[in-house]
Parts: sequence; C-alpha cells; structure tokens
Amino acid sequence: MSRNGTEKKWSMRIGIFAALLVLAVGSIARGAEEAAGASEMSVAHSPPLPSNVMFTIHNTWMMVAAFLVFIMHLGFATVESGLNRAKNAVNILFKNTMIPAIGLLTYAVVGFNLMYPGEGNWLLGKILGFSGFGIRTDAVGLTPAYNPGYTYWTDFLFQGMFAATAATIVSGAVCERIKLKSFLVFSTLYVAIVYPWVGSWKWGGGWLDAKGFHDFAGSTLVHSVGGWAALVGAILVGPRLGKYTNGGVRPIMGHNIPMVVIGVFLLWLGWFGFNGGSVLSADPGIVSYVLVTTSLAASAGAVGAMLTSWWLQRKPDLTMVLNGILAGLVGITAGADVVSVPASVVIGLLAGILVVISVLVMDRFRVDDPVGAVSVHLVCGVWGTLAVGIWGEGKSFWTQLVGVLACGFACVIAAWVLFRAVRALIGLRVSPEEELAGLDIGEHGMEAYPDFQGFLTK
Amino acid sequence: MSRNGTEKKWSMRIGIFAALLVLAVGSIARGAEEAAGASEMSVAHSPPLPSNVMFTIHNTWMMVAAFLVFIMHLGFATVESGLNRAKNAVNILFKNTMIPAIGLLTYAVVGFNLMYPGEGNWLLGKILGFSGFGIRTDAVGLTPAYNPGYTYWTDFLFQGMFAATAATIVSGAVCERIKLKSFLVFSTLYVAIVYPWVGSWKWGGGWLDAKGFHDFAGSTLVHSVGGWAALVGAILVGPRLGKYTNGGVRPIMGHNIPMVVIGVFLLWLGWFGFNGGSVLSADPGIVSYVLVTTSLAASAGAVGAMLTSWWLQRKPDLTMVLNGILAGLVGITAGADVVSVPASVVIGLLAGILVVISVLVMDRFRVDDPVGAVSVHLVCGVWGTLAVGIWGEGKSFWTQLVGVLACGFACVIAAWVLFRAVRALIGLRVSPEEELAGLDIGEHGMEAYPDFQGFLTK
Amino acid sequence: MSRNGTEKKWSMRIGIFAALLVLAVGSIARGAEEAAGASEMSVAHSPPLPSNVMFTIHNTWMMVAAFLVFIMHLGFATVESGLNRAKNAVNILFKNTMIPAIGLLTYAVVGFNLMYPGEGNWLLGKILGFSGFGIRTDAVGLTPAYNPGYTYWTDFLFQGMFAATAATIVSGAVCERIKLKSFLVFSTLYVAIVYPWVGSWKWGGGWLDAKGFHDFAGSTLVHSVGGWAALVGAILVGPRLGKYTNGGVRPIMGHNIPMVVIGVFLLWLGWFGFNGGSVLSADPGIVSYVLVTTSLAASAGAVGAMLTSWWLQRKPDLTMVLNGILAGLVGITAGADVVSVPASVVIGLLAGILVVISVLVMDRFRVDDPVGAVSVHLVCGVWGTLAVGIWGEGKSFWTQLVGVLACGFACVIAAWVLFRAVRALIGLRVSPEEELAGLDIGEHGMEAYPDFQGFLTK
Amino acid sequence: MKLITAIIQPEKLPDVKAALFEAKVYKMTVSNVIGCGQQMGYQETYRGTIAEVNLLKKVRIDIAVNEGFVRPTIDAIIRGARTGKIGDGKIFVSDLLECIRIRTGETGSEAIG
Amino acid sequence: MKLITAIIQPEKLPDVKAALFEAKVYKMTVSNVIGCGQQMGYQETYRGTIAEVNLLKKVRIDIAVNEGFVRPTIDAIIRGARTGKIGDGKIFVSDLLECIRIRTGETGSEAIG
Amino acid sequence: MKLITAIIQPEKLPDVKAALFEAKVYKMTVSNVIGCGQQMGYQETYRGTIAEVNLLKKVRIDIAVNEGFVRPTIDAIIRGARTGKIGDGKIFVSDLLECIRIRTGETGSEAIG
Ligand SMILES: Nc1ncnc2c1ncn2[C@@H]1O[C@H](COP(=O)(O)OP(=O)(O)O)[C@@H](O)[C@H]1O
Ligand SMILES: Nc1ncnc2c1ncn2[C@@H]1O[C@H](COP(=O)(O)OP(=O)(O)O)[C@@H](O)[C@H]1O
Ligand SMILES: Nc1ncnc2c1ncn2[C@@H]1O[C@H](COP(=O)(O)OP(=O)(O)O)[C@@H](O)[C@H]1O
Repeated sequence: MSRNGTEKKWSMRIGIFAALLVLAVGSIARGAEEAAGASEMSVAHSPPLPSNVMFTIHNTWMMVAAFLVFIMHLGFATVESGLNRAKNAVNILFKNTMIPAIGLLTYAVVGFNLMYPGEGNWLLGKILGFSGFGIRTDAVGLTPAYNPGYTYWTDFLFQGMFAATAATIVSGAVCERIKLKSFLVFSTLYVAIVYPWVGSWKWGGGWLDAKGFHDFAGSTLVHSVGGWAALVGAILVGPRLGKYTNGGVRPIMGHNIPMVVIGVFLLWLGWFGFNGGSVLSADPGIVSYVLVTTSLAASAGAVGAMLTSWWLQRKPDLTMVLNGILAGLVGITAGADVVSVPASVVIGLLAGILVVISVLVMDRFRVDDPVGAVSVHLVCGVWGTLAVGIWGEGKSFWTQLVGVLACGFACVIAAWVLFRAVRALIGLRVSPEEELAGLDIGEHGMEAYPDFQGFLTK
Repeated sequence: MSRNGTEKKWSMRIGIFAALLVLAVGSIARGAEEAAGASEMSVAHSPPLPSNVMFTIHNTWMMVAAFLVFIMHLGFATVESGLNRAKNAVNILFKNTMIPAIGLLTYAVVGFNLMYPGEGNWLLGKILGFSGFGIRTDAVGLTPAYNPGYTYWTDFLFQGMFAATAATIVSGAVCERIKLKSFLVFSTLYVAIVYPWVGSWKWGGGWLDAKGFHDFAGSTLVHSVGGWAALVGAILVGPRLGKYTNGGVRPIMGHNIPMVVIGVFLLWLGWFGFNGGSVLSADPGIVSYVLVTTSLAASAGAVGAMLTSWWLQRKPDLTMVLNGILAGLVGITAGADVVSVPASVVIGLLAGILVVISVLVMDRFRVDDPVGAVSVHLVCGVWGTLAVGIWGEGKSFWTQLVGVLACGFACVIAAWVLFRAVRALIGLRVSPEEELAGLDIGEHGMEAYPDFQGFLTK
Repeated sequence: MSRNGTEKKWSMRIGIFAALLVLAVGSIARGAEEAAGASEMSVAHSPPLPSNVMFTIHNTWMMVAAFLVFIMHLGFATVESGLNRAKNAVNILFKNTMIPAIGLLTYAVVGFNLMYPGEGNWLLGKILGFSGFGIRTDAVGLTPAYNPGYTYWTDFLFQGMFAATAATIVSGAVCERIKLKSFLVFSTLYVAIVYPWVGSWKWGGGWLDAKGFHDFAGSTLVHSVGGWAALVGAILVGPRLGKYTNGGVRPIMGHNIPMVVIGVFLLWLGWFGFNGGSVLSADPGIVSYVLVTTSLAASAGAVGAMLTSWWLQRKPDLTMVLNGILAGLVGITAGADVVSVPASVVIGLLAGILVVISVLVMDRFRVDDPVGAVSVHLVCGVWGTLAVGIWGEGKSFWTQLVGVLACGFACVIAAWVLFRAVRALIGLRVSPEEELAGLDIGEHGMEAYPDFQGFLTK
Repeated sequence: MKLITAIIQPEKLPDVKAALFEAKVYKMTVSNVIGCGQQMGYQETYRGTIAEVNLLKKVRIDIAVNEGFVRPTIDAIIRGARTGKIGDGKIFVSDLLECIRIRTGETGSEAIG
Repeated sequence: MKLITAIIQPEKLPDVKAALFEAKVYKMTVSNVIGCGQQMGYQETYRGTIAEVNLLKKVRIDIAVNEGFVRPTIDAIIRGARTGKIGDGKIFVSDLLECIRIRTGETGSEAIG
Repeated sequence: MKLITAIIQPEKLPDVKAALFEAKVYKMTVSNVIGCGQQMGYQETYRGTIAEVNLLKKVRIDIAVNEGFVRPTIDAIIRGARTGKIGDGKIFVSDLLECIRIRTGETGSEAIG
C-alpha cells in the first residue's frame, strides 16, 4: 500500500501531462492574445444593425443547438453507467465527465483547426489540413461575413460539443475493465486528432466532400468514427471476466435502469440540436423538417426494437427499446435532411431491428460491448449512411459506401495503433482482482452508493 | 414456462400489430411521397427573405417549445417510476418510453389530421373532422402563409409532443398491476383517436371553440382528457393488492424520491414550452407574461401543498409538495394568458391545497391512484378551466363548465369502452403472483436494480 | 409522540406564516390589479412591428436563458442530495424544491423592487432602494422602450430565477443537521431581502456600480453572497456528529454519486443561461464569446481539480472533479465577457486547483461543509471577481477587492444576525437522535429509498 | 432458550408479523436473503442472453425465545406464512446458550423477552 | 467454540468495532437487519396514510470465538454499544461445533482466529 | 441435523453454487454481509479524507443438512470457494434441533431436503 515504483513513474507522467497542458494553454493564449484587441473591441461595439437580424436569429438557434449537444454528454454518462454494474459506476462517470472537458480543451488547441483548416491550409491533398494552434478571431468572425449562420465562437462551441462524442462512444464498449489512465490517454488523442482529421474530409471541405458524399450530421463522421474505435477497443481489451463461460454467455446486468432511461431521453433531446443544428441556420423549413424525420426515426426505432426483442427474447427488453431509440437516431443522422418522411420511419424501424440483432450477434462473436455501443453507433451509423444512398434524392449508394469504407479504414488503423501503443506503454486492462472488486475502489478509492447494501455477483 | 396457447395467440396478435404498423407507415409514405417533390424542393430553396424574419423567430421559439414539451415525457417517466416500487420500475419506464414513440407515430398517421381537420374536412357538424392519413405539405407549409408562427413541420412536432401526454397520465394511475399489452393497446387507441378527437372541438376549430370556451394550453384538452381516462382505468383495474386492508389504508411507498424530484423539475421546465409555446408565436409580451403566471402558479402550488400537508399530515410530505407544483401548473394551464398575476398565485395556491385533499379523498373512496394522476390532472385540470370563468376577463363560467362536462363525458365513455374492450379481449390485470413478484420480472424478465439488495414488502 | 406544546406553538407559527403569505399575495394582487387593464390590453394588442424584430429575438433568448437558470435548481438539488447520506435525501430535496418556489414568490413581492429600485427610488444614498410591493407593468413594459433586450416580465423571470440560487448555496453547507423550519425561515428572509439588497449595489445601479466594480454574472453578487451565508451557517450550526473525532476527520460519503454527476451537468448547462443571459441580449458576438469562456473555464476546472486531487489524494476523486467544474464556472462568472480565452482557461484551472485545496483546508479548520459549498461558491467567487482585476482589460484590482469585501461584510453580518435570531427563536439544530436516524424520518416521516436495504453507518 | 429462524416469502412478512404479535411475540430480527429450495426459480433475459435465476428473494426472521414460547412462535409463523404453495419456506430451531441485554446487562431468560 | 451474535444500533457500529479491536478481536461478520424489541418504532406518513414502522434499522455482528474469548468479546460489545437507552440491543451466544478455514483447510480453534 | 454457514468471497458465489449443485445440495439461503478477518481491507478517500475500510463485502451461505450431507457440503463449498488467497473465508458448523417445512408442516430430516 506504499507508493511503489510504478506509481512514482505515474506521478511523473502526470507531471508531463500537466506540462503539455500548460503548453497547450499557452498556445491558445498566444493566438488569442493577438486577436484579443480586435475581437473584444468588436464585441463591445457590435451594433444590432438591421442586417444583423437574420444573423442574430440563426446564431441564437445555433447556440441553443450547442446546449442540446452538450447535454448529450450527460445522456451518455447516465446510459453507460446505468447499463453497467454499481461497482464501476464512479469510474464510468469519471470518464464521461472528463471527456467533454478534455474534448473542448483539445478542440480549442488543435481539433477545430484540424477539422476546418480552411481553403489555404491543406497540407496533403484534401486529406490533411491544419491552420495552427488555438482559437482566435478578428471582428469579422462576429459578423455574417464569417458565416451567415453563426459567429466564430458559436461555430467553435457547436463543433467542440460534437467532438467529444466520439470518445464517449468508445468508453461504453471498453468499460468495466480498461484502466482509467489508458482510457484517458487514448481518448484524448483520438478526440484531439483522429476525429477532426477524418471529419475534415467531409465537413472541412476535404476529398469526401468533393466526391459528393452526404453525411448530414454525422452517422459516419461522428457515430461510426466512434463506433470503429469502440469495436477495436472491445476486441483488444477483451471481454469482462465471467461474461463468456465455456459454451455460454452470462448476462451482466445494468445496475440502474431508470438512469438509462434518463440518458436516452436526454440523448433524444440532444439530437434535436445535433441534427437540427447541423442545418447551420435556423431556416424554418429545413430545421423543422429535420426535427420531424429525427423524431419519427427515433420513434420507429423504439417500435422496431420492441417488436424484435419481444419476438426473439419472449419478453420485451427495455434496454433494447432504449438502444432502438438511439439506433433510430443514429440511423437518421446521415440523411435527416434528404429522405422523405416515410423513408425516415423505415430507416428508424430497420435500425431498431438491426440493433437488437447486432447485440445478439456481437455476443456470438464474443465481443463484449457492455452498452451496445458498436451495435448502436457503428452498425446503425453505417446503415444510416448507406440509407442515404438508397432513399436520398440524387445521392449515390457507391459514394456513400466509399465514404463509409474510407472512414472505417482510417479509424480502425488509427484506433488500433493508439490502443496498441497505450497497451505497450501503460497496459490496457486492470488486474483481475481490481475487476472483481470493481474499478470504483481500484481506480478511485470510492463507491457510488456507499449507503446501500449490494451484491457484487449473484 | 413453455410457450402455451395464450402466448401463441399473442405472437399472432403482435404480428397483426406489426402488419397494421406497416400499413400505417405505408399510408404516411403515400401521402408524403406525393408531396415530397414539392416540400423538399421548397426546403432546399427557402430563401431567408426579409419577410421571413419574424416567421423565423417565431418558428425557432416554437421548436424550442416542442423540445421542452418533449422532455416532459422524461419527467412523467421519472415521476411515475419513482413514486412506485422498485419491483415495477422497469415496467413503468417501458410504458413511458413507448408512449411518446407510439404517440408521435400515430399522430403522424391519424392524430394530427383528426385534431386539425381544417375548415372543409368536418364530417359531423363541428364534432368530428378528418383530413386523411399521413403528414405532408407543399411549399406553402414552410412559409408564413401556412401560419405566421411556424411551419407545417413545427406544427406537427409541437402538437405531436403534446399528444402522448394524455396516455402518460393514464399510465400513472393504473401502474403496478395492469398488463403491459393491455396498456399499450389502450393507450395507442386513446392517443390516436380520443385525444385528437376531443381536442378538435376547441383547438381544431370545432364546436367548443365556436362557443367561446377558453382553454389556453389544455387544462381540459390535455390534462383532464388524460385524467378522466386515469380515473376510469384506476376504477376498472382495481386497487393494488394490499393497499386497502379491512378498514385501513396501507401506504405503498415510492421507491426513489430523488427521481420524483428530477421528474417534477423537468415537468416544470417542460411547462415553459407547454404554456409558452401555446402562444403559438414568440410574441415577447404574451409569452413572457404566460411564463410568469405559469411559474408563480407552480410556486404557489408548492406552498399550498406544503402548508396543507404540514397541517393534515403533521409533517410536510415531499411527494405532496411535488404534486402541488404539478397541480399549480395544471391549474394555470387553461388561463395562463388571461388571468392577472395575483389570480395566477391564487389559482396555484388553491390547486396545491386541492391536490392534497384530493389524494386523501381518493383513498377514502378506495380508488388506488399510485401517483395521484387523477388528483393532479383531472381535479386541477377542471379547477383551472373553471378558474378561467372566474378570473379570466370576459370569460363565462358556464361556457367553461360546458367544456369541462362535454370533454369529461366523451372521455369517460371512450375510456370505459376501450378499457372494457381490452379487458374482454386480453384482460386488464396481471396475476396476483406476478403483482407480488413485480411486473419487472413478470412482463420483462428483468430487474431495475439487480445489484442492490432490496425489500419486496416490509 | 403526542402533539406537545412546542408543536402547538409551531402550528401557530405556520398559521402566521400563512397569513403573511396571504398578505404578500394580496400586495402583489393590488399592484397588479391596477396595472392589469393596461398590461393585458397591451398583451393582446402587441403587434409584431418591424421595429420589434430585434426585441423579439433578444427577448426569446432571454426567456431561454431563464429556463436554463431555472434548471440549475434541479442541479443544486441533485448535487446536494447525492453528496449526502441516503437518510437525509428527502429533507435536502424538500428544501431545494421549496427554495425556488419561495424565491420566486418573495421576489415578486419585494425582491425585484429591492434589487432594481430604479433611479428615483433610492432611500439611502445608493445603498438601499425600494420601489414598492408586487410586480406590475404598463404597456411600455412590453416594448423595447422598457429595455431593448426583454420585456418587464422576462426581466422579472430571469432575475427571479437567479434569486433563489443564493439560498440554495447555503442549503448545501448546513444540511444533514439543520432544522427544516429554521432553514426555511432563514432562507426566505435571506433571499427576500439580503440577496436583492446587496445585488442592488451593482446591478440595481447602486454605489458599487458607480465605482466601476465589474461582476458580469455574479461571482460575487450571487455566488459569494450565498457562500458567505454558507460559511456563517456551517460555523453556527456546527459539524455533523461523527465528522470530526478526536484528532481525526472521518469522511461521510455521498450516497448517490451518479446523481451528483447529473446535477453538475445540469448546472453547467444552466450556466449557459446564467452567463449567456447576463449579456441581457442575444448579441451574437458577446453571447457566443461568453459561452466559450464559460465552457473552457469549466473544462479547465475539471482538469485542474483532477490533477490536484490525483496528486494529493493518490487517486482521482470524482466528487472533486465535479466540484472543479463548478469552481471553474463560478470563477469565470465575474469576467466571462472581459477576459481573453487563455485567461478564461487559466481562471478555470486555478479555480479547479483552489477548490480541492479549499475543501481540504476547511476540514482542517473543522468547518463541516458537506458539499463544498463554501469552497466552490465563496472561494472561487472571490477568486473570479479578483481575477477580473488581473486579466480584465481596464478593470481595477482594488475596485474589485472593495466590491468583494463590501459584499462579504454585509452578507456575513446579515447572515449572522438572521441565523442567531432563528437560533434564539426556534433553534438551529435537530436533536442528536434525529440526526443519527436521519432527517427524513425526523422532519418528514418518510424515506427516500424505502425498498432498499441500507446502512446508516459503516 | 432457543433461536427460531424462519425463511419465508417476502410478501408474507406483514402477515407473519401480525400473527406473531397476536401470539404476543414482539421481538424479532428480520433480514433480506435470497434462497433456493424446491421453488424452481425463473428466467431473466437481459440483452438477449438468458440468466437462470434460482436464488429467489426471501425474508429471514430470527427470534430468540424461552422454551415455553417455542411452540406458539412456530405456530404463529406457520399461520402467517403458509399458502400451501412451494416456496413457503422453512423454520429452523437451534439452541441458545446465553442472551444478554446490552442496555442493562441482564442475562438469560429475563433478557430475552 | 462459540458464536456470538449481537444486534446493535447502527450508529454504534464504529464504536463497537473499535472496542473489539482494542480487545484484540479482529474477525467478524456484519450485516444489516431490521428488528423490533422494546423500542416502539415510529410513524411514517406517506401521501396522507400512516404506516406504523416497528421494524427499525439495526446492525448484526457475528463473531466466532474460542471459549477464552467469549467474555472479553461480550464485554467489548457492551462497552461499544451501550448508551443506556431502549434499543441498545442484545447479544446471543450459541455453540459452534466446527470451524474451517477455506483457504487452508485448517479446522477447529486454529481456524477461528 | 446441522447448520452449515459459510462466509465466502462474493465473486465465488456462482462457483460455489455450481459445486453445491454437483454435490446434489440444492437448498440454501444466501445473504450479503461485510466482514473482516485476515484480509487487511483497503483505503477509500473521499473529498480528501481517508477512510480505512476494513469491512469487506462477503457473501454468507446458510445450508441446513442431515448428518450424512455435512462432509459433502463442506467439501463442495471449499471446492467452489478456495483460491488460496487470504479472504477465502470460513465455514462454521452448528447443531440444529429442529426443522419444519412451513408448507406441509413436516419436521426433522424430511423437512430439510
Ligand atoms: N436446507 C435448507 N438450508 C437452508 N435454507 C433452506 C433450506 N431449505 C429451504 N431453505 C430456504 O427456504 C426457502 C424456501 O424453500 P422451499 O423448499 O422453496 O420451500 P417449500 O419447502 O415451502 O417448498 C428457500 O428459498 C431457502 O432460502
Ligand atoms: N428475542 C429476540 N429475538 C430476536 N431479536 C431480538 C430479540 N430481542 C431483541 N432483538 C433485537 O434487538 C434489537 C433491540 O432490542 P430492544 O429490545 O429494543 O433493545 P433493549 O433491550 O436494549 O431495549 C431489536 O430491534 C431486535 O432486532
Ligand atoms: N472468527 C470469525 N467470526 C466471524 N466471521 C469471521 C471470522 N473469521 C472470518 N470471518 C469471516 O470470514 C471472512 C474471511 O476471513 P479471512 O480471515 O479474511 O479469510 P481467510 O481465513 O481465508 O484468510 C471475513 O471477512 C469474515 O466475514
């Protein structure tokens, strides 16, 4: 119980991490200081000119959308911890709390400028661009000249809220056994570099965009980017102890189902901003249309999952219905703006069916994904992207497929390399003793529900 | 434990349900396909014309209001499950999760067009109208020509979010003993047909509207429509085992009071959209006034319930205060726009007092309503509607009474018929064994909190 | 167990409380009745004139901001109850539910008019003003002539939502041992009188405003006003039984950490309205800039607290990270509009570090603050206000210090007097027996989680 | 002195308590247990995989009594707990050497009641 | 060998543990129970109806000891748990035939300590 | 008749159950306990203060058996629960005077099985 050698090394590493952070902060600082005079002056003076009217509306809407995306992180936190055991709840919540914080900071330092390098800053074809460290703007960034729909700061905020989502998805697939440090290192790098890099291909105006690939709000760019890493992570870290016994699959039940419900409703709510905000303006027709397709797909996902689960499992499983809602939402995300209302229902319904089957199939292959992250985000992300090729007017199935495969390829390689590097340096998995006693005690020395008498196994 | 005859029949019925669903989807599809060209074209082109400015603001506000109403469903889900026993939590959450999904889908198929048939589509006086299956619009639907406050799609979304509320109210009164299937069938029909039909009388421009009946956001049209069905359901399904013993009333305590608090705050938040959105535009004066009366009534409801409960129960009961807030909100819903600030406080205060007394009286009559749905939504819905006749300038008490009675009459008959039909076909109530062990195991084969050691009875 | 003398006296006092309430309601009534004709007429007629366009946008934004501030009360409720023991959860939730209700009502009766007396209504230099009881407005209150950013009603709503925050902060420091009645009386008076009085010095245009003191959204005026009272309360009511044993500090663990996470995310969300709304218009540049500094400070607070806690406690403590987020938010609140992006990160980071150290130091001084309210709201509130003097362009450190000290002085005196008066009249602390058994049984006669088998001590 | 330990169906606890009070047995200690016996258990399914749950929720009651109370106590428990269905539970009786009331230090049969 | 079972007030657990450690009794098994004895219970009210709660929260401690330790253990428990108020609880002593340490297979009085 | 009480590591419950079923012992009562023995416990830190947690989560199994089953039951428990590490737990055996099946009123060794 004394501080031993490994722990000392860790303190050192934390120090280095802190140093890097300070550097990073410094780099934002530098950039921003330069621009500060300009930007703040303009802030102080920005007059509510008539020409600003539509801009102000759009910007207000986009800020609200950013809030909604923000609250999705709470949704992820509650879904994930609820679907796992009480003895790991603190650990899961810790990760889900740090992810948006780290995500926003790294996005300020590098992510935003990797993802939206701007025309002149492509370094390598239209495959990799970067416009320097830190966030800053001049007075123009606060006017419609920057973008008719939002200011520079709103842009950063909305996109920054999106960024952390990818890492959160991974968290759900590797939880209850991955080391805290390993996860934090992996997800910091994945969210700082991989997510914005792949995202730039389409949303940053890169090569996929040029090819006509359509991914409205990120079935591929957000959800399957997270989903691929979740798959790689779940495979590399291995199944939880006791999940697969010789010949059988033993269910490991979520400890707090009401919390999962809270999370799914918050995610649905957040999706109004995720999809609605991806219109990038408050255009009444498009935004409201997107909200309707989004809601109907979510609803159909619930119904699809309910019927499938009722059929296959004999009794309707609430966690499947909740996954079904998320499946419908992930599915409609790529094409919410270009598919018809009935198509949105069909996409959602099939996503809800798919997700249930996928959860069962994953267990067949002994890939242990405690919350169904791969089934929801990867399977339905791919499904939704391809569905645009089927029902989206004027969209090509093949271009969609190319986008799916290209992103998948990049993400799998990147996640593999990162996870292997982390494994080599720190190790991925906690000791079996820690896993049995729970990561809350092992990683944090505290319990989520100390007042209640509970079971560790039954 | 083997699939017996009854269950086979059920599989069949599920099949039929699925078939109906497909039909329904088809019908939306047909309608929408026709309109797709038009609507999508217009979506793509809708230019942010100056004349669109106010429209865009109003529409943005209405979308936000729809989100707020959406989150009320999470509020209902947490209030209901928190106020019941842990052994039924999954079942209650299942219902509350499916209701908005089913509600939105049925509202897309029939509800919206039953509730807002439009001038030419009244089939029977101004008592029943219908404008065909499915949702669709042409380019006009996306402009102020449709409505100065919102697009066709926003209209559908906002009203669709309201729709499911009625069924959710019922859920709270019949829970812990009603069969899942029976509830789903009942609530699907009630929300698809009864709610929009009665709603059309006022909000669809029907006969009650013509009479000058005032129900701003639905004390009657939403809350008492749900409340009457809750009352009928609670009576028909009977009290929970062990609630009323010879001569006595045994309290059956809610298992998770913090969750009830979460729910009530979310409902209050949602009510800002429920009432604020019912202005149907972002008009600064009216909307903000409505928000103030709404908040003060909720606050006064809390105070009224606290004092009454402290007085009658010797110690202040938190669940009563929470009911008091909801009571104040339900009470002010009919007249939030037409009563004065002090009247709003009085309406809320009296609603808070009424709800506590009503909960006690219900137990006297041995009507077992686990969450106080009847007391909150019916009693205070009626109170609020009549209060408009008292304090609303230029409103007639008698017209208000006629509205209350007419809606009550229709809802009681409809609910009675539906519940009796369901009882005859499927039965309403689970077996006593299932009730004792909990519906979570019986209906879903899972537990809400498997890691915790709990009591089934004390 | 029989109604004894003290309880009878209490009934009487409740009666008096009720009477006062009725009086209060009356006073709102009177004021509002006078104005009713005017205001309601104007409500009904307010035409969406072109000149109203910006006003409507700004007002819509401010209403949304008010909703966000409202939901902070749920955040406080869940954070506080989660960080305490299960046996006191109902009591804590009760207080946190009543506070916004009482806060809004008293703000309507006196608070609003104490805080914003308006030019002509200063009674005592620019130190105390009052413009009469109740809320009311004429037609002008609904137009940009009142304020270019919001109507009179929106103004009341937004400020009213802020008001109760101060009392909520106190609640967290004195919980698990203070009598319910004592707390309700204290917080009603503190929120009705002290908060708006001190607030008027700056936001009401009083003497601190004249001096050039800068407190954007209330690091001092809201958070440290609450924090000082929390400190005084925690000292006067004394530590919880068993917290400090001879020579040692015994941790008393929070019973529901997931609920704390829910609360902190809701508070972060709410802060978008707290800070974003404090711009008092939807100005795209300023609001979005404020949101970015707010978010980055929160993120940096999380990182700062994580590293500090990892360092000092050997394992990273989730509750410290959560406190760190709040610390960052409180810290940036004073200067969100005037500090640069890198400064916002530094302010948050230092706040996150400070809060961890402060929690440890408080325990050294044997001041028992179960949720860290003093560390978060007072220490970081002061830090944030002073930070404006360091990094805010053109702001004076000394003026900031004067503001901090002046408010601190007033609040400490006021809180001390109120708490001592309450102690003399009713007593502050429950009996040791009640404290051991829990205030849920003692004050409310109910349990928060009756279905679960739990520990009272371990 | 004897220690009587009964394992009963959780929902019968109020009835057993009532029956014991009628038999003038006012002292007892109750806890939650899970158990398996002749009752077969049931299946739970969670996310598509099946769990055989053979440990069912039960309530355990411990009562220390003087010799004369053994029979009435057992009879009361049976009266309160019997439904005739599998799962009704068991009663175990064992010997108690000593009983001490912490408050007073009394021992033996005075302490028990 | 004897088995000592004590039912105490939950808030006295830390004190009893401390007293036991002082008496060099380091092994014990603790569980939550609810119980009724001379303490009268209290009323809960929930939504206007009243529940008589007569089963109060208690903590149960089981300690297996060799004969020589019986007296010191009991004394330590009393020292830690006594407040002199009703509800302090009871200590029961019964006979233990055998004790086996699972890890080593040791039995009897070696296994107990 | 004997009562066998085992305190084991919680994660070994499924293995012990399996071993018992193999040994044809199908009846048991299980509960959650916390305990301390040779295992040292661990530290929790909460908001900067340290708690020595020396009561660790354990599972308690009670099995009433006829004499002939005592050895096989003990062996099965040891087979399922032993890891060789400190904390594996203990088995206690005590005497049972009577056993009654509530459903049928059967007593003694018929009732037990
Ligand atoms: N031999 C035993 N040892 C320990 N506990 C037992 C034993 N037999 C029964 N039990 C307990 O009693 C409960 C009910 O037993 P069961 O055999 O189902 O009842 P019945 O005999 O009335 O059918 C079981 O769940 C278990 O907890
Ligand atoms: N005869 C008994 N059998 C079983 N448990 C008992 C018995 N007597 C007391 N207890 C347990 O001890 C607890 C305290 O008993 P009580 O009579 O209130 O204490 P005291 O004797 O100190 O006043 C009870 O709640 C109960 O759990
Ligand atoms: N003398 C005893 N009395 C009561 N419980 C005991 C006793 N000895 C051990 N236990 C229980 O058994 C558990 C395991 O004991 P421990 O000594 O750690 O195991 P091992 O002997 O295998 O190392 C303890 O946590 C405690 O619950």
